[in-house]
Amino acid sequence: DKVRVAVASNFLATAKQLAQDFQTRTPHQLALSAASSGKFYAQIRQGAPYDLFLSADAERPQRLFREGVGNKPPVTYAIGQLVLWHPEASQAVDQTSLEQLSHQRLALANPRVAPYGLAAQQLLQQMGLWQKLQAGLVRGENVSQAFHYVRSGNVDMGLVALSQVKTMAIPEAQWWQVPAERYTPIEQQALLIQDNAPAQAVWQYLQSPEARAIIQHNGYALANIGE
Amino acid sequence: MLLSTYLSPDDLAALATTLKLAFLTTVILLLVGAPLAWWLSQTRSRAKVIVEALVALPLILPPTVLGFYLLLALGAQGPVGQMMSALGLGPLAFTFTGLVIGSVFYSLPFVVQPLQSAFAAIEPRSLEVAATLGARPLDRFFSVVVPLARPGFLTAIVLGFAHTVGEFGVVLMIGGNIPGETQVLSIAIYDHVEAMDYGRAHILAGGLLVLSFTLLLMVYSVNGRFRLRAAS
Amino acid sequence: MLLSTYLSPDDLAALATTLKLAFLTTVILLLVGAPLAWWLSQTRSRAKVIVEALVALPLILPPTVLGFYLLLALGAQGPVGQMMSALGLGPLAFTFTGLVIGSVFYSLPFVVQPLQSAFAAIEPRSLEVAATLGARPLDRFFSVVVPLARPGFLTAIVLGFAHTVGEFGVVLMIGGNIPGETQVLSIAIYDHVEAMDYGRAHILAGGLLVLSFTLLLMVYSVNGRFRLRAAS
Amino acid sequence: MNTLAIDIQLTRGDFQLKVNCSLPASGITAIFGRSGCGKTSLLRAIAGLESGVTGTISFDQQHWLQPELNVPTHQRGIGYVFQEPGLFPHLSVKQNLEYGLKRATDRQQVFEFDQVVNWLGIESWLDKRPQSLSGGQRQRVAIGRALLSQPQLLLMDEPLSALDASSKREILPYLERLHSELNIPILYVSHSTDEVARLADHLLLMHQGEVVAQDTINSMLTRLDLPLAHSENAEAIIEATVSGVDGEYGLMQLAGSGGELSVACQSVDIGRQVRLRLLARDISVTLKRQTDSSILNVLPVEIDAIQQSDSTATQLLLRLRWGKDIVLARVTRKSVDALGLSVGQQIYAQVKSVAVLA
Amino acid sequence: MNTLAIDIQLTRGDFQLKVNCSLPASGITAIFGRSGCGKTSLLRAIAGLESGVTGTISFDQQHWLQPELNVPTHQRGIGYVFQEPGLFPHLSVKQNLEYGLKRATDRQQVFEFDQVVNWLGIESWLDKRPQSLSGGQRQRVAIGRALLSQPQLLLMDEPLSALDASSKREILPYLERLHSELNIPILYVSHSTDEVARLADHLLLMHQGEVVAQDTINSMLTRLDLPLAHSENAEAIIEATVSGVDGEYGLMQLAGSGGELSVACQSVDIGRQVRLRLLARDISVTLKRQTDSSILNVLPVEIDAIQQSDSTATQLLLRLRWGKDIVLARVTRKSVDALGLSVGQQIYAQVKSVAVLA
Ligand SMILES: Nc1ncnc2c1ncn2[C@@H]1O[C@H](COP(=O)(O)OP(=O)(O)OP(=O)(O)O)[C@@H](O)[C@H]1O
Ligand SMILES: Nc1ncnc2c1ncn2[C@@H]1O[C@H](COP(=O)(O)OP(=O)(O)OP(=O)(O)O)[C@@H](O)[C@H]1O
Ligand code: MOO
Ligand SMILES: [Mg+2]
Ligand SMILES: [Mg+2]
Repeated sequence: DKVRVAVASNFLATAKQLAQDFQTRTPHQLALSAASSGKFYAQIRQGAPYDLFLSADAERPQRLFREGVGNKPPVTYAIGQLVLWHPEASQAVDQTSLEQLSHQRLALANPRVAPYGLAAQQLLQQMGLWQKLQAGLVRGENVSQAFHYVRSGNVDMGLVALSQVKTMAIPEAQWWQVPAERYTPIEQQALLIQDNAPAQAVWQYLQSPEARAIIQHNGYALANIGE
Repeated sequence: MLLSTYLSPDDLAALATTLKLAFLTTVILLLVGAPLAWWLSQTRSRAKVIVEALVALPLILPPTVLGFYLLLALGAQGPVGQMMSALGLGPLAFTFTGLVIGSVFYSLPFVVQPLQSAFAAIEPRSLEVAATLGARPLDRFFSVVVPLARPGFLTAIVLGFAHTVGEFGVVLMIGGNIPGETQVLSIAIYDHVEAMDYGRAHILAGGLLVLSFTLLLMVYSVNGRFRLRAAS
Repeated sequence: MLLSTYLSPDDLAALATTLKLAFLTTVILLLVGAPLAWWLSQTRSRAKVIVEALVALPLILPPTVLGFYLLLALGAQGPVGQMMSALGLGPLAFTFTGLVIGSVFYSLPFVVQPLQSAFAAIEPRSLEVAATLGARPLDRFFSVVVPLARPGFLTAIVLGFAHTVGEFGVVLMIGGNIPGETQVLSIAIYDHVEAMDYGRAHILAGGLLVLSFTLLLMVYSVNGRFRLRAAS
Repeated sequence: MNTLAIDIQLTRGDFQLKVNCSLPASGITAIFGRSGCGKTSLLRAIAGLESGVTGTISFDQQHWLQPELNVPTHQRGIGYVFQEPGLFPHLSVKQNLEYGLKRATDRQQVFEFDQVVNWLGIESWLDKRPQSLSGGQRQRVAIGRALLSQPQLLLMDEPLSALDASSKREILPYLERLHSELNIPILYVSHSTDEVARLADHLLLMHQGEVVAQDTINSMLTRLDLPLAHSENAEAIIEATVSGVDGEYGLMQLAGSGGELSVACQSVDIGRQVRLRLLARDISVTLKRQTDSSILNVLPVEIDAIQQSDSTATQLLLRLRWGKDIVLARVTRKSVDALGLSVGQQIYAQVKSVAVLA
Repeated sequence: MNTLAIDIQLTRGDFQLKVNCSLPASGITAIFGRSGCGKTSLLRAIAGLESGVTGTISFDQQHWLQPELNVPTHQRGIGYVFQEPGLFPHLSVKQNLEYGLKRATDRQQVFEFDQVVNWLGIESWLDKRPQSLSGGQRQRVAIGRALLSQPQLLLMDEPLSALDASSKREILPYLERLHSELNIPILYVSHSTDEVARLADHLLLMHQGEVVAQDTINSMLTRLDLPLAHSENAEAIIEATVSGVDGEYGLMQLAGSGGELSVACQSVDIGRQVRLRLLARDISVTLKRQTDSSILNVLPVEIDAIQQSDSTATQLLLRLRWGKDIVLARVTRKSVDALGLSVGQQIYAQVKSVAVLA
């Protein structure tokens, strides 16, 4: 059977790998729909026919669950990791790269709508750079846009996702993984919307060691199971 | 087949969905748009400007915003959605039918405006002559107005079709990006970009570009030849 | 002021940016589009269909895709980016100027097409008469073509302006959402939707709707009155 | 009651059309009047092409306009030839001609395609586009197209004004045949007294939106109180019968109510009715019958009226009675005095030329 | 060398225009010919409105068309009155009139606004839109507009064909004045022999895209080998001088090269040159001078030529020499035989009416 999965855009590349692996193990097919988590929230409230929602954050699945969608509480399937990427770096990239920023521009995801953006904001605020850098901040609608901005050479540095630099095999010299304690963890939660057997199978698979290995390999941290 | 070496099954499905959507939307737009444009071109009613402004509204509203409100209207909780379920029918959002409805709204001005201009340019004398020759109103429309407005129709068809192929925001919102069902080419390309699968994005975008350009070239050639013949 | 009770400073800034962008884009589009449309309406050159198809291309390409490729073009490695830095100028992406350039590309067909139709509908006799009365080509254009094509110009202005106000994908990609500089209304509304702040989204969208509708109503009234006068 | 009864009002800007008249629904009725007097407006109202017409129009027992009824143009069964041809640019000449024909399948087929195409001499353009014809050629096609729609009433608004003299002369006989052979009623707007004289049975004179007078063509032409008799082309129309033929000189004898006339031979059907046009300026008068002149036709006439005028007029009109017919002669006031002409006097009218119209 | 020299070729579909002629760059030259013979094409080529014209055109020392040169229309300094008025719908009548005027500031102002408006009687429509005028009214505005652009050469393509007879009569005198008083050269396409006779000094006859003949108007009209003399309106134009006035009867005496004529008085300027038009059908001949007739003008003439014809013709043309002038008379063949007319014979021409043209 076909399971329709709503996947937050930033997780799409990983979700494709998961789907491939899953389909070799079960007779079920996965249909992956990608969009921003905010859009999925609006759509699921309007009865969108998804069986499973892999959000980029915790807030939206939680809110949907509170509003009566699904009958299992959401679980964290991955934890996003923030990195600072500076492709043209002449020295090792770390937090001083941010401190030395003056007129160069810095790309990040829009904190209002994207969890990675919020994490980036928290980092900058904590470093006391938030006000100072305002004029040079370029906000992507989501973290993948922030990534494109840097990659296309329109912006010098970006606060992007570890999963992205891993997927694109960016040399380690160009980026610095921001320590996890510098921002609120980017918990990405999944919500089971339809409690049918194929969806259950996906739900189970998502928490299986095989799946967790793939997720981790793609640059995400993992929560402890059963949390 | 050549296409399948470059395109994944999902991409192929998206291409098929896109063409089907654009074709159906264009047909419906012509059926709805031609009478509307004719009325607009002929009426002296005061309601005319209001209708004109309403028709043009989708132009000015960002597609995602339009899509959001269409979603609210067509979705399970929305007025249309409630009506549909009262009638024992499923909601329109997230179905191909819903996409067609959204696209028709979105591309309406692109069909109505060129048709209206073409209709307005037709000499009233031609219609008077047709009436004196015994042609009833509908007959006059098909035997005089349509042929004389042919360049306008071609423009309307290209714009309607093209704009539906290129539409993104509305489809994403009310379609839900479901592969094989409501995932269209524009979204598939965007997804590849989002997933940083640039290679496939380039192939799809390049293909769309070449296809679109060829299509446009064909239509404009026909249109141009027609116009030249009419002028000589 | 009334607006500020409902709109946050960021929303107000977005409104101002949007209007400025739409105005500038429309002005540039008229300057570029009118000569282009005139050439297209008069030429018998074979290049015509190619130019027509190129002009129509932005219609058919999904705006986000167009935006993505514009981003690549404007970037440090892109052709435009390289040119700009060769000229000693800063990059265009994420600047207001960049937005204007993107919008001009994106809305070009909306200005060229109605103008071209309007120009094509002008009786060659009118221009011949003007020539025999001593009017040089440019004089003929301004004293005969422009007034006779007035409805076409108004349509072009509305479409160009409206489409720029409603544009989303291109701006999203190359704008960078910088408040006061490149954050426009359509994106502000979208962000409210994404952030599940539906209340503010409704206010902004409602405001845009009323504003747009009023604008369209005004333009069509003027246009309608003109047409009625011409017909009487 | 076989008439076209009209009682209508129409306002167009500051122009007011107010027509109340009853026209014979047979033969050709010419509508005559100055530019801007409302001829076109009247025709359009009859055709149902003007909105805002109030009043009544009925044709041959059919009500076209009534307080609660307004039969649309396409159901009135009219043909209309406009001042400009108005051919469909997207159709070939042939398709233009067939346009009305195809839509008239429920009507009696009076006009056949080949016949009309022949009449108007348009065979060789059938496959052309109207745009490649000259103005005159287009109007011929437009006339054919209107005929082929099998109208029960034909409205023509200066249909020949775009044709050159020789094309006109080619077409006029066919219009005459329309009228004599086919008995289709025609309302014919024209500025040309020549066309009117040749074609019209009846004449309606308009001035500033109103009907000034209407009557048979000859009564209208010879009334000294109407402007027609005072035009450059003042003329009389009389009926005569072919009474003999002079084969040697190509002449035929015509018997009028007051005697015989010789004119160029056009018919050898003795007894055939013909229509003659005598221009006032072609007639001179003499007191005695003169010989030794190249003028063949000298008619014994009685002076019926002499135009009253002030003493500055150079020329005067004489209304002359020839048998039961009336002819006009334009002579100088000097001659009237010199010859001592007075009403009731028997004199001779020398007719320099007589046109046989049909 | 004050001429308009034309040597051009133009192909339009299967029609070929091939004109090589030199026209006087003064006075009015009428262009005459059947529908479709290329009159409009010729005018458009002269105006520079046709692309694809090859050859040379020069006017009054200005080269307009040469192998390497093609002066654009707006620099040729021409005025053009088209068959249809072509008024600008977005401008009022006044603004239409001013359109050319404003753009002719560098030319000599020959035509003044008020004068032209007066001439054409269009004062009361100045604030109207052209759409609210009738066809005839529009054409009058178009003529005014062309004049106000101060052209050095005026091209007119059947400018009066949309006007009714009385409007035509109103405007013709102004066109005559254009020519007599202002000396602006005019090329005038017309189907009307009446207009041609009144206006033209020179006549160009076209047939199937080529020039058949051209000459002064009277030579052209009275050449028995050209079709003009054989038209319905065959006529002669002669020049005469006012030699006396008969106040009582409103007549004036005119001295022609062969004697005197009486016509309706139009001028008391003794010695003034006038132009007379004598229609062939208005002239009859007698062997002896007749009295007792209302015909005032009897001219002693000598028969210059009698039209040769087969024995079926009813009417023949006589070419008559009156002094140094030529007039035409149309008489029946019967009369020619009855009166025994032959070339060289001295006879009398009775002229029923003479039109004074200017
Ligand atoms: N569209 C219009 N709107 C307002 N007034 C008009 C319109 N068309 C014509 N008129 C006016 O109506 C009057 C009658 O016009 P109409 O065309 O019937 O005259 P006509 O007798 O046919 O003239 P013509 O001999 O020049 O064709 C004119 O005085 C004109 O000013
Ligand atoms: N646009 C055109 N394309 C091709 N052929 C044309 C075009 N216009 C006219 N012709 C042809 O050129 C020839 C000359 O046309 P033109 O208009 O010069 O004639 P004209 O003497 O002015 O006729 P009319 O007296 O009817 O106005 C005609 O035989 C016509 O068939
Ligand atoms: O997953 Mo996001 O919405 O791109 O930060
Ligand atoms: Mg009229
Ligand atoms: Mg012509």
